[in-house]
Amino acid sequence: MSEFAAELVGVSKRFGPVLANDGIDLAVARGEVHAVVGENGAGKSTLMSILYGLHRPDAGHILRSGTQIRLRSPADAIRHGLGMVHQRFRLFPGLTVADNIVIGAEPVTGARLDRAAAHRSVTDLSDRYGLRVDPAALVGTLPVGVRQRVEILRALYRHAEVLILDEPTAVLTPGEADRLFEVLRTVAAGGVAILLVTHKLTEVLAAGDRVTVLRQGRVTGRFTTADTTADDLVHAMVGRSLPTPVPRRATPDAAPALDVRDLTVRDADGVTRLSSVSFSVRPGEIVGLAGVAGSGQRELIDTITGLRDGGDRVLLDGTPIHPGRDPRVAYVPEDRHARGTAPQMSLAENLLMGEQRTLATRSGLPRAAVRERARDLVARFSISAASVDVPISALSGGNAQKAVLARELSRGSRVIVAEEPTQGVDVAVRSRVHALLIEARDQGAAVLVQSSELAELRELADRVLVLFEGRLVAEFGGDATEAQLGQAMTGVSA
Amino acid sequence: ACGTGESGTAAPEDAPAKSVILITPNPVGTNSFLQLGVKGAETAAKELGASFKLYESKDPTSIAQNVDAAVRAKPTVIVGISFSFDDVFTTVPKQHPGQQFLQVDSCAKEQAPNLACVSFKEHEAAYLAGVEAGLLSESGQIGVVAALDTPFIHRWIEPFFAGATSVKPGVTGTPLYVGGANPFSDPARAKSQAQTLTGRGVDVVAAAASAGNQGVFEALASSGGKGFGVDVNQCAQSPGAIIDNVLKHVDVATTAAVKEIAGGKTGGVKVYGLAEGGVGVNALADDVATSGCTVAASPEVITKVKQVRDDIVAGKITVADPLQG
Amino acid sequence: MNIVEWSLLAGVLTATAPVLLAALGGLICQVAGVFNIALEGQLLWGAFTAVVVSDLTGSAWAGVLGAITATLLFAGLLSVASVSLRADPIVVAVGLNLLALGLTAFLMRQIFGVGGTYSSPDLAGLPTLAELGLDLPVVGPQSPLVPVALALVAAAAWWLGRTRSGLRVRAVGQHREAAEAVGLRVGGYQHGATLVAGGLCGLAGAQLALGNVTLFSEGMSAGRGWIAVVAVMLSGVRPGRLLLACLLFGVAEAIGFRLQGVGLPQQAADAAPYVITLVALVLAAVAGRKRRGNEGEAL
Amino acid sequence: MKVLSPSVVAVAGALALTTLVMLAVGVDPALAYPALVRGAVADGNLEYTIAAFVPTLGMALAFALPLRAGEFNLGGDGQLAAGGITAAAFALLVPLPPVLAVVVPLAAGTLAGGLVAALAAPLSTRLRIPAIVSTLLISAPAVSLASYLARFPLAEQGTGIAQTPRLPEHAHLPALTEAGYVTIGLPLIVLLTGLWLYADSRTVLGYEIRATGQNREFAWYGGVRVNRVAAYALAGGGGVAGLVGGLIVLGPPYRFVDGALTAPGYTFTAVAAVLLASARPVVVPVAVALLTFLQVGGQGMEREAGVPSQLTQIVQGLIIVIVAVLATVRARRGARA
Ligand SMILES: Nc1ncnc2c1ncn2[C@@H]1O[C@H](COP(=O)(O)OP(=O)(O)OP(=O)(O)O)[C@@H](O)[C@H]1O
Ligand SMILES: Nc1ncnc2c1ncn2[C@@H]1O[C@H](COP(=O)(O)OP(=O)(O)OP(=O)(O)O)[C@@H](O)[C@H]1O
Ligand SMILES: [Mg+2]
Ligand SMILES: [Mg+2]
Repeated sequence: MSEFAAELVGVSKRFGPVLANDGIDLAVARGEVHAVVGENGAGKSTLMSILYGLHRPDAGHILRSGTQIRLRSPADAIRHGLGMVHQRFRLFPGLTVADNIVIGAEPVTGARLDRAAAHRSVTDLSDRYGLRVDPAALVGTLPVGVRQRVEILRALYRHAEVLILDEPTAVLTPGEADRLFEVLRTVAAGGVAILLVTHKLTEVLAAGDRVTVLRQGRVTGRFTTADTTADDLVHAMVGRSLPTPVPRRATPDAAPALDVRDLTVRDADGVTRLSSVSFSVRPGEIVGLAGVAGSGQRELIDTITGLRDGGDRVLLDGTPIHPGRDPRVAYVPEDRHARGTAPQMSLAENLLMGEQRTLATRSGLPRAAVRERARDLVARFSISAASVDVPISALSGGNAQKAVLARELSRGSRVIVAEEPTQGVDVAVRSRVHALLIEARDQGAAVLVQSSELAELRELADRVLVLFEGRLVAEFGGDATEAQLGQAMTGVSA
Repeated sequence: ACGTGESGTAAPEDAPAKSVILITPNPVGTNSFLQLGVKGAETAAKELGASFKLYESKDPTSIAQNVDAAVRAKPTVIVGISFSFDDVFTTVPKQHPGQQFLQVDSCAKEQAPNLACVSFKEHEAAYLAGVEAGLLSESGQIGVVAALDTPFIHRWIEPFFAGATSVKPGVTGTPLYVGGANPFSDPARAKSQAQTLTGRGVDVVAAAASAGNQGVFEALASSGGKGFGVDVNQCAQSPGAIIDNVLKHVDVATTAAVKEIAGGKTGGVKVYGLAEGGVGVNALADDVATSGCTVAASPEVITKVKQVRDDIVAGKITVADPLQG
Repeated sequence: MNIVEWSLLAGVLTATAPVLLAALGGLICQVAGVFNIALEGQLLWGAFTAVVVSDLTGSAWAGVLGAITATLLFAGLLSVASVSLRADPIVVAVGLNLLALGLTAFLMRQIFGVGGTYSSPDLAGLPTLAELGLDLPVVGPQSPLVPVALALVAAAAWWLGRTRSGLRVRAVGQHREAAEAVGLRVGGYQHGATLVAGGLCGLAGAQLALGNVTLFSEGMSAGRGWIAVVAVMLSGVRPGRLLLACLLFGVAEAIGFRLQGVGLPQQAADAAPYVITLVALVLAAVAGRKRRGNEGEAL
Repeated sequence: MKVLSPSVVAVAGALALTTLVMLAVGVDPALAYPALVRGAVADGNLEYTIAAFVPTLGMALAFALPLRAGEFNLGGDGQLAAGGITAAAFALLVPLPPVLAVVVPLAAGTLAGGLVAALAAPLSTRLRIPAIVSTLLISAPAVSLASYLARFPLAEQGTGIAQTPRLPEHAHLPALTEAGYVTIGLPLIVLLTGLWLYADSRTVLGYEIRATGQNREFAWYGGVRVNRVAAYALAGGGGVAGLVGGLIVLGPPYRFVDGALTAPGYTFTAVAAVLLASARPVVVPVAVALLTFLQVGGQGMEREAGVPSQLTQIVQGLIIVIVAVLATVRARRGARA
């Protein structure tokens, strides 16, 4: 019997012109946390999907405990003891947490579901791993962090012996991520083999035992974390080292470009989501916005961008913002699938949104001009895409994110609001995105960045504001430690 | 509609000397009136040794298209059934003076010399049925279940009620219309309508709901009420529950008219009323005893009906035509 | 004049039963993520096959079974085309509705040699509950399929909410990829739902042709399948609400008939079920909006 | 030729099945097919095919335009009837000079159809009642209302059918052919289709409609007034339906005949055509032409070859199913290529 719980041998997979996986060998041992890193589009998700039976490889095969297996569907993979936590959640919004976890292996008495037993199992599991969930809650009503827990609990419930996690921390707060890694260590200690795909190299080094680096569908490095540095990994991933962040500038004295005065927001149920929030952002500075999910970031940003009413309390260069999206504010939304793009529309048409009226002539919206503008942005922001006419859903996540940034930053707006600007993008794109935001700042834009990644705020922001339960509870300089920020975020007064 | 298509199977090259084309305003389907028209024209064709073709239309445009196609085929006579041909037959016959046309059940306003018409006084027959209903209703409440509220259908409603009142003043009459998505073929809805009537104490219901009639009869059978059929003898459809039928001998009239035209007659209007025997009720027929209609068991009613018929024919009674009103 | 009387209840139950059965089939498909608008055609096909089998065997129950089987097979066309071959179920259903209309009328002539309406003393209709020894004067003479329809609604609610396969069907309909990812055979459940809907439409057809009346006439489904589709859309895929929606339609229709009797034009009666449903829907939505406020303003 | 071959397969498959059905019921395909073609295009029948093509294409626009914004307009019948009866009322009751006698009723019909459809917009945007439900529910009462008006206040006296009197000469649509069935409605609808195709792909409004349909939140985020755009799209669709109603009424037989607008089933033929075209606007007129050809040709087949009308329905049903299946096969192949 092999020491490896699962092995991918010579796996190749082609999507049309794209060779997503090119003869990849990868083995993961029992009890090991094995990280897989690589640029956006390097082929990580494809490889994991092959191991989970979602795609069939064009070449190569899969061994499970040394025996070759054939996976025609996830059902086969589950039968072989594989479990997967998907990059994009695969949860049923209309079902309860317990139903979401047990589905596919439900406890039954006769034909009837044994809901009590299901709740018990879920409670047991969640106690054992410290992943707190309410078994009776509807998944559709839960914040993303909790949904992630549900995904993980599902895999654990199925007693997966090989557990695949595709970017599980992209939507988690640092505390939640730490918690997850503890769980993974516990699970691995029980003999489970864990494959972890992530873009966060600190996580890799902290939580992984070994690392495999992919680049353009091939393996370009294998490391043991104990004797590796982040720079080694970056080099293997992008073939070069990344530039160090631009040094921070002093806060300028100019009049604020964005001024929020005593803003209070109530939701439809009359619950106060923001109370008396006041702050301002000057031209030439980046202000970070921190806070655990649901602290009022959504309401604040929707109000600033004009998408939510109550805008008379928000001033841009001294005048209230226009309701229904103010064109003077560039806005990079967090959810690029639901809000930032129309997946089935072409890249060019996605890049057009917001500029359609300025580009229009008397005879309409000339296609040539739309394409021309798109090609220009693709070149300027180095977006890699087959053409500007492909649907944007055919772009990798990182490139889609760059496209959204390109669209928003190219407007030359005075104020830029960016939510989670680097979520799910690789280190190279991340540094490119940061450079773009800093460049905008240096050209005099007032930038507000909301991020759940504290390291990102520390790298980028000149000042950091912390939201807690709808109130601004603290303000730090750019040199605040993660501990200080974390305390403020959880309501421990600074 | 069983006879859809050709009945003469002669090879195309030695086409029969005579031919008949009948155009309907709607698909024949469940419509007993159209079925009778088809039967009449087919019979005439058979007796003349002519070929017969049926063109079914589905809307005004396809009526015109079918008339055009028929004109191109140059048959002995082109037959159109119903009011729906009023517009087309106002113009087309004038453009083709050599072609003979026949309109059944209506007549185009400015009648061309090559257009013959036959029409019916169905209100006279409905009046007779009303007389029977008035005599036989015990509750003094009668009703009609009709497919749709169109003016034409009122020829079966007001005269029916008028006939009843003439023999039993104070009789109340209620019409209900099937309506809905398929008014001419919704027996379930027609049955509900009839049940609505019987639930209120109505004990005699005339059915004018096309394919829905059977539903009306079922409702009557289960409530102990009695009904009237329409166009043809429907008494056998629900033995014991049907008093009589408002007959309209479209087939006979059509056969006669087609044969006359084939024999060289052109133009003219022929109106079939009680006097001409083109409309009637089974009670008037010699074979009433074997008709299956319950009126056969009430000789006094038959006597009265015959007397009223004679009065109408003699002009002593004038039945108001709702269409002229 | 008395508009509301006891016979109203009887009328409503009779009129509602076929719509309810077909709508229940539509609901199950909806739950499984197949938008089924072929109910009209399947209802008609069910009515036709019920009459054919009943006429051949002289047994109404054989007719019911025949209709269920035959309509299940007919639904297989939808199932294969839209689930296996992934064709747009809406387009396929449009074709199937047309096919059912043509095929029933055509076969009617072939089998019975008549067009229009077929009824015959040989044709056995369903007995009434009273004839089966269950005398409930309040509900009038109803076929046994009426309580069956009501029981099936309850059964569907139980099945969807309480059983393993019910849970899985709901999961499949909510999120196809997620269902695949947890190892569910999505196609299998969708085939199953489509076929069950076929069986229910067969039952609906049998009730229409052997319960409500005892005959077949061309196009006798007369839009009931479409009303069932609307009921499914109004139900929010909840069986209880589906029942309410169907009853609302039935009551509105019955009241419309009665209003005709007091002199309202036929067109008003035709419009009544739709207007009443729309008004009910608007009132419910306004009430819901008051309760929830305008939270989901984005979408 | 990779793109062509599946449509060739679709036609071939449909033909094969149809032939089988014909043989099964004893119809000679060698007579039936030529009759089908003749019935649609030869012997002057082309005029009637065009006469059916015009309203069907119009109704296809009425469905496709809101569909691009993500709204299902299933209330075409109601909008059609409302437009028709309004146009008839204006033509009958308002004395107008020659050109205006055509233009005003058409404009009024367009407005009426648009209003009926626009009723669904606030229900959808404010009360979250999906347009697919509300348009359907509104349609039936609209048809009933038109029918009521034709039966009572606007009815022609002394005739058997519920219909309005013949419209005055001035209000007749200028005909392009002798029989008068092809009217200026043809260029009008073709022009509208062209405008729609142009607007859809080359104008700001078209872009915003598509963005709204593809991802409403994205469009909203981008500053598009999505509710307004959706309402315009619905109203626009309804307006075209109303216009079609007006065109039918102002064409032969120059009156509103109760049921004559909805009986031919333009609305559902159009829905089928648009769905067959599966989100490719330029294919819509082609799909409409195909279905119209089959329907009108089917009548010719019925007349000449004695193919019963039920068989025509069977054949059409089969063809729609086959084309739908092959369309996805092609789409999937296209995605893979
Ligand atoms: N279903 C698909 N069809 C076509 N191309 C695909 C498909 N899935 C992935 N690809 C392409 O294959 C390549 C690898 O994609 P994959 O999702 O595996 O990348 P990844 O490493 O997971 O990237 P990321 O870090 O952004 O998640 C990309 O170029 C992507 O566009
Ligand atoms: N060429 C393509 N054609 C069709 N689908 C594609 C193509 N490329 C990618 N996809 C699909 O889109 C997804 C995007 O690829 P990728 O994994 O790189 O983005 P992502 O990282 O999943 O995005 P995110 O991180 O925001 O979830 C792929 O997983 C695949 O399902
Ligand atoms: Mg990925
Ligand atoms: Mg990613």
